[in-house]
Amino acid sequence: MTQMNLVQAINSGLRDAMRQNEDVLLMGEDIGRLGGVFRVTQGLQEEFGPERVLDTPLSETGIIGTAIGMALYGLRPISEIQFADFIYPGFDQLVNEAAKYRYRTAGEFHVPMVVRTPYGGGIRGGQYHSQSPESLFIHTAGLKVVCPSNPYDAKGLLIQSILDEDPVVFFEPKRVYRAIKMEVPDAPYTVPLSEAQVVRAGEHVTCVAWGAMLYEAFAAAEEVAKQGVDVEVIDLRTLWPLDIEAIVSSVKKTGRIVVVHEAPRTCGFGSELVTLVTEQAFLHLEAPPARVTGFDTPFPLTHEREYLPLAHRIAPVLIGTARY
Amino acid sequence: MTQMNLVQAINSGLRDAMRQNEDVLLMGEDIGRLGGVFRVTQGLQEEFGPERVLDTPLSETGIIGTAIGMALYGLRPISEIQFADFIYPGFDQLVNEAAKYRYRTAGEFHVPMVVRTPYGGGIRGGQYHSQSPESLFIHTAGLKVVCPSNPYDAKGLLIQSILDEDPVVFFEPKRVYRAIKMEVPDAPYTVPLSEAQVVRAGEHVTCVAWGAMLYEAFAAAEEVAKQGVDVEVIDLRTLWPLDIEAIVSSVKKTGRIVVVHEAPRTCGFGSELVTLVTEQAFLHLEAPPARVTGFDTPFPLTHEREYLPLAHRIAPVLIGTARY
Amino acid sequence: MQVIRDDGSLDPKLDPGLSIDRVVALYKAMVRTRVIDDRLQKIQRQGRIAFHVGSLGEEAAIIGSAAALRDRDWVVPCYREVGALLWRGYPLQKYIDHMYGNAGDPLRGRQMPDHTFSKVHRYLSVSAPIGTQIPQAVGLAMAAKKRGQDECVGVFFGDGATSSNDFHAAMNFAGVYRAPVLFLCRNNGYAISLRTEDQTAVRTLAEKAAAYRVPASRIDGNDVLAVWRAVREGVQRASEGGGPSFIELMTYRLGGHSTSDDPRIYRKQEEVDAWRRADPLLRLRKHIEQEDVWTDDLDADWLSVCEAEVKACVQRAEQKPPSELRDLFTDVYEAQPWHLREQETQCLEGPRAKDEEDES
Amino acid sequence: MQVIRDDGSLDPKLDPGLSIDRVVALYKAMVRTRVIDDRLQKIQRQGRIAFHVGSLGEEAAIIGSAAALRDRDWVVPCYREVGALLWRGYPLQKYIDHMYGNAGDPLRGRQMPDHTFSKVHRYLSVSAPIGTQIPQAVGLAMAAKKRGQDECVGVFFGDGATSSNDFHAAMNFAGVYRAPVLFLCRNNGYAISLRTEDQTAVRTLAEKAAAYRVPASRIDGNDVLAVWRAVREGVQRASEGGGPSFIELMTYRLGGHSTSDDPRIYRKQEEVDAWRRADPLLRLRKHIEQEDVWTDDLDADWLSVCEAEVKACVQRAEQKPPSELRDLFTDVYEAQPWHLREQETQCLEGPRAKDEEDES
Ligand SMILES: Cc1ncc(C[n+]2csc(CCOP(=O)(O)OP(=O)(O)O)c2C)c(N)n1
Ligand SMILES: Cc1ncc(C[n+]2csc(CCOP(=O)(O)OP(=O)(O)O)c2C)c(N)n1
Ligand SMILES: [Mg+2]
Ligand SMILES: [Mg+2]
Repeated sequence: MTQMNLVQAINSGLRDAMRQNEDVLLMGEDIGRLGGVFRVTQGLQEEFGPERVLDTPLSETGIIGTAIGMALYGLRPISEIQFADFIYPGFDQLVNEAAKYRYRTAGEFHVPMVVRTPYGGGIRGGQYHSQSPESLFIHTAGLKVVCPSNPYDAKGLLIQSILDEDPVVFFEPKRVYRAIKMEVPDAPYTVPLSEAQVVRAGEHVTCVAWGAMLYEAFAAAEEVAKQGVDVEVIDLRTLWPLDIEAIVSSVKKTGRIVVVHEAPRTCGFGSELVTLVTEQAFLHLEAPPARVTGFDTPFPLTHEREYLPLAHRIAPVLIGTARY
Repeated sequence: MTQMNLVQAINSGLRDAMRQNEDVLLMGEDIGRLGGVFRVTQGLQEEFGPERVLDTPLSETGIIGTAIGMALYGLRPISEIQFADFIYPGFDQLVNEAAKYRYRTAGEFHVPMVVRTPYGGGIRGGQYHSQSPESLFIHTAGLKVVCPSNPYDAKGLLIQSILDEDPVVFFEPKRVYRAIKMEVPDAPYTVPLSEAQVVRAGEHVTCVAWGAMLYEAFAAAEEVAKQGVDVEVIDLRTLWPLDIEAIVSSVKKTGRIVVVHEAPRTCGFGSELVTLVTEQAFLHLEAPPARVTGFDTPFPLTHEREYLPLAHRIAPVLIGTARY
Repeated sequence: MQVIRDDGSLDPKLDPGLSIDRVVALYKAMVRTRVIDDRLQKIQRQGRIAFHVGSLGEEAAIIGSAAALRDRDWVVPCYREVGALLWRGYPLQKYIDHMYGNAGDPLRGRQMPDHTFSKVHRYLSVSAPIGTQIPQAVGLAMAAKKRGQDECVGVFFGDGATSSNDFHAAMNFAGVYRAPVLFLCRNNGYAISLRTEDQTAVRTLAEKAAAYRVPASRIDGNDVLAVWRAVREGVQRASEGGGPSFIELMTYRLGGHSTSDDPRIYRKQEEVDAWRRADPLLRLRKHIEQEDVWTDDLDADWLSVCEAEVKACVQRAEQKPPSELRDLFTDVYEAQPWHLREQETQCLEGPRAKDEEDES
Repeated sequence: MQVIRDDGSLDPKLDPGLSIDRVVALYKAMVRTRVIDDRLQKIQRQGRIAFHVGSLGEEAAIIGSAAALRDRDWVVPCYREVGALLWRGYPLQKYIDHMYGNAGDPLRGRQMPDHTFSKVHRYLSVSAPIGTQIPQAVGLAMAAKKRGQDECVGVFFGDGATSSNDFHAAMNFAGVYRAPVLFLCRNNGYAISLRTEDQTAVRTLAEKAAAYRVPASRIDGNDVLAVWRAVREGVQRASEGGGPSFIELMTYRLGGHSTSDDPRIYRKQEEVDAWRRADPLLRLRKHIEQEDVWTDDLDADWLSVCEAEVKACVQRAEQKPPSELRDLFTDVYEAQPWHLREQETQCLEGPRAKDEEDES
């Protein structure tokens, strides 16, 4: 066990996976000599050489497209997209190719690859270094979408994603990269996909969050506890396929749900979660499901702390929902 | 007035807009000499010449990226993407550039352009000639998303979209292209954006649809009418920004809503509509809002008529919702 | 580059030295491909299959390339190269079943006709979005190289695909990583209706390769031996660690883009007629006739063998039931998640759609 | 191509014949750009602004290009070209206000620092995604041509951007439509940490232009007169209907990629030192000193003028309040739709966030 932050835990997960399996390789912009713009891959090119840690040309189409070919061959490529905001030049390869290859070949071929990418706001990154495009990938059948909130889960989910036989988009909350530390095993281990975690048990309202916003949901829950509102906070960890059980059973208990995410509200993942709960637990609902999300604007700079669904915006909604 | 099908009505709208304004020009693959693979632009290159009807190289990045430049200059470019399934190579230009240009320049520049594209299933097109990716664009702040269901609306909405100062993604239901005819004015006219239309008044359930599925919703409504279920069918026409009034006021009346769309269920526009209704009319809801949608798989071929939310799948949900 | 001269003899300086049996085998494969094409086009016209995209006139480019690749090499197709897959021994019945999307279709009715693949034949999957296969092919080649395997990858694409994002990324990566890949560019003169000269300002597509430091050649793609020779050279280069090659195969799409297309709208009959005279089958036939290993009788026999084979396959295909409805819901992921299980149940237990004729 | 020789004299065969006043103006603009850069870098280190991306060492490439374009021509920036915008007369205060995202920021605090634009100066908007501006520039040029205006477009981008999808599409469209556009490729040796020689296998980026039949040149980008000459030639060609040009400006990024970068991790100090000796400011200063129009005193004076100007702007910027909260909700569309009105109300009437120091 070592105290690690999120960056170190992911680094450790990559290192373990590469030591365990020769077929695992990394590719991306600036990940080798520089060790990544967030230093997540620091030291890996030194240890595994430039054949397994590829500093690629500036092309997300190439980074994802060639990784698909490698995965089809039998390797386990891990692509890094420097910021989620820059994933769109590789979008076609991801949603039309990686996502559909198994289906269209009836399982004869498949694409075991991971696309890692830092997402979200809170680092003063403005429009193009803050986006949270997860719902686009959740909408795409054939992709798995993972988003850890803490170092322990990050390492375990990453190793599990690399072992997974399907393409996984792995969102890393860059706001959390160096913000928290916790005990993380040095040896490899896995955290299963599609299992959410109750990080705070509560009776009055279910609050679902992931990634960096988990901390905000938690902080808001602690805050409203002082006013007698007892919130159950669920960290999704894997966004899709969803751990529907965890959410529905919590809502059946509380009768209320608040979903928190950074992405713009409209057609964000929150709308799917609200709809699923409405479909599956309608008669248990005692208040309208609520969303606390980014606004329907491009991501701003100066006022990002008002744009983001931070605790100050979550708490009143928790109370409003609890007291509805 | 002339009897026109959807193809003819769009062709007529393009022609009128080009006659009225020298700045309107078309660009896309095979739209000139061939007149488009669906013949929507037939005769336009003859009338307006290759400088205003550009047969472009095979690059959606180029088709959308250069159109943005033209729009910034002051022209009114209309890009055709041959099938919505092929829009992804131009996705970055559309969601990171066209959508955000006004915001990031505080209105100093803006991008009045239209991206026309045939979408949806029903023509035996399989995975890559059937997709309905509207929710990706609805999620993107800064884009408007339009989807007519009939020739009259198609021409009027298209002309209005061309006049609009914001980028519009204009989805054309290819299954309807030649399926129906109606009287369409030969002269230019507009149909306002963001105004839904009640195409069938009803008391028991609200059914929201658009594009090709409108006909299925309507057929299902007629069918269940025989069993005493009176459905109000709403044709959205503009998907975003939404005519929220029309939906909420209908649901306040009926207490029930069923949303129909071809796109896969998860994170489809249906989830947003359900969530909005739940948020805004919770106490009026007498049954869980329901969705009848494409399944969460890539679009299939052989069984596309089971994949699509056709009348046979809508009718039981209407009844189930009405009788809940 | 031309190996088979107009009079049917071979240019001795360029003759790649294939045995005459092998040359005849090439001819037979080309004829077989064309017979299959013809048949599929006919049954599509009759509404018995939904769609077909053929290789009429491009058989030499496709079969010649396939033959010059070694068994252990990979083929990454565009969509006109089923001839290459059949050359590798893929069962015709399976292909025809696929064209019908029936229960024997290895794709389980999930894609349009002509979207073939076969892992045992080292042949990746056809995909409709133009260009996407090209970086995948480069990745495959990089993977083989990383594993230290002497395997290379031949990737097909059209003239239109050279404008795609994927072409640019793929060529650049291949150049940088010296991937053992052969870029097989079928320049058939058109991307649907767009002429190659309107696709790009450059005069030859081979010139594009220089932008990535990929060695290039431009050859007569209707001359199967010229194709063989150029591709084999590329294989050799790749095998010796020399990295990628780009080969522009100059040919012509004698038919429509697909059965959905009407090429008369955008090109003149005279142009087509001129290219008909350069038909790669005629060219090769002249050569093997001159070598006294082929005759009119042999030709007629082979034609009827091929026709009978296709006919039998079509008959069998038409007797098979459609692919199963529950195949809709598998293979999205390795294991089926709850939401697809739910959707499968809903669908299977729900009502069935009316027949199509009630519609549009 | 080199116009200013090492001894400070001009090669008479290449001298573009600018008046000496004009040359001094170029020098002064380059110095001013550098002073601004230095200052911003310092205040970023002090945490007073969030970020800065500078042009240290690339001033000749940027100012030389800007000066060679005519007023009616358009500039489409990458992100290091604020010098070009200031050359066109953009108020420094406005730029500094933008760097602070304050109430005077024309972007209303909506983008990171250094994302400038100005319609009156015919200067499009800086955007972070690499390459996206290049097809936009081509579209702009196509539009000007369609309107029959004698305007051309100079679009800046880096060596790394040549690998982007957008570069490929843009070059191809420019070639096909003979758009009056100048591709101004600042080859500064690095894309963040990736050396140009690892970005592509080709030895010079200028070679890439041939793939699109775009005429190309490769010049010493630290020689402002060489830059001026090459760009003006491109303007002339475009203006005469000759279409696009590609100009590779060989230069070097003397600083980090941005204030977030630490270049010592991936490059040697010796390399940087060698390029420091090729500093474009030193080069030009030598020339104007030799021409007897510049002296140490003049230099010191000009430096302090620039420093005072920046300092005053910074002071004023720091006194302005932040951009307004409700600016979050405007300019998404021309008119504000109901959902943004609703969100604006929620936000404005809701509680405010805690200060950042309580966090991470
Ligand atoms: C990304 C994308 N855009 C558009 C299309 C529609 N389309 C299908 S084939 C084709 C032309 C391809 O031409 P070429 O690459 O020359 O291949 P050929 O058909 O001539 O063999 C087009 C535009 C597509 N399939 N994918
Ligand atoms: C599509 C995209 N991918 C990645 C990035 C991250 N990124 C920002 S600048 C940069 C390098 C750009 O290098 P170059 O084009 O040479 O320009 P320079 O900074 O050297 O002027 C990268 C990779 C980005 N902004 N956009
Ligand atoms: Mg072609
Ligand atoms: Mg650079």
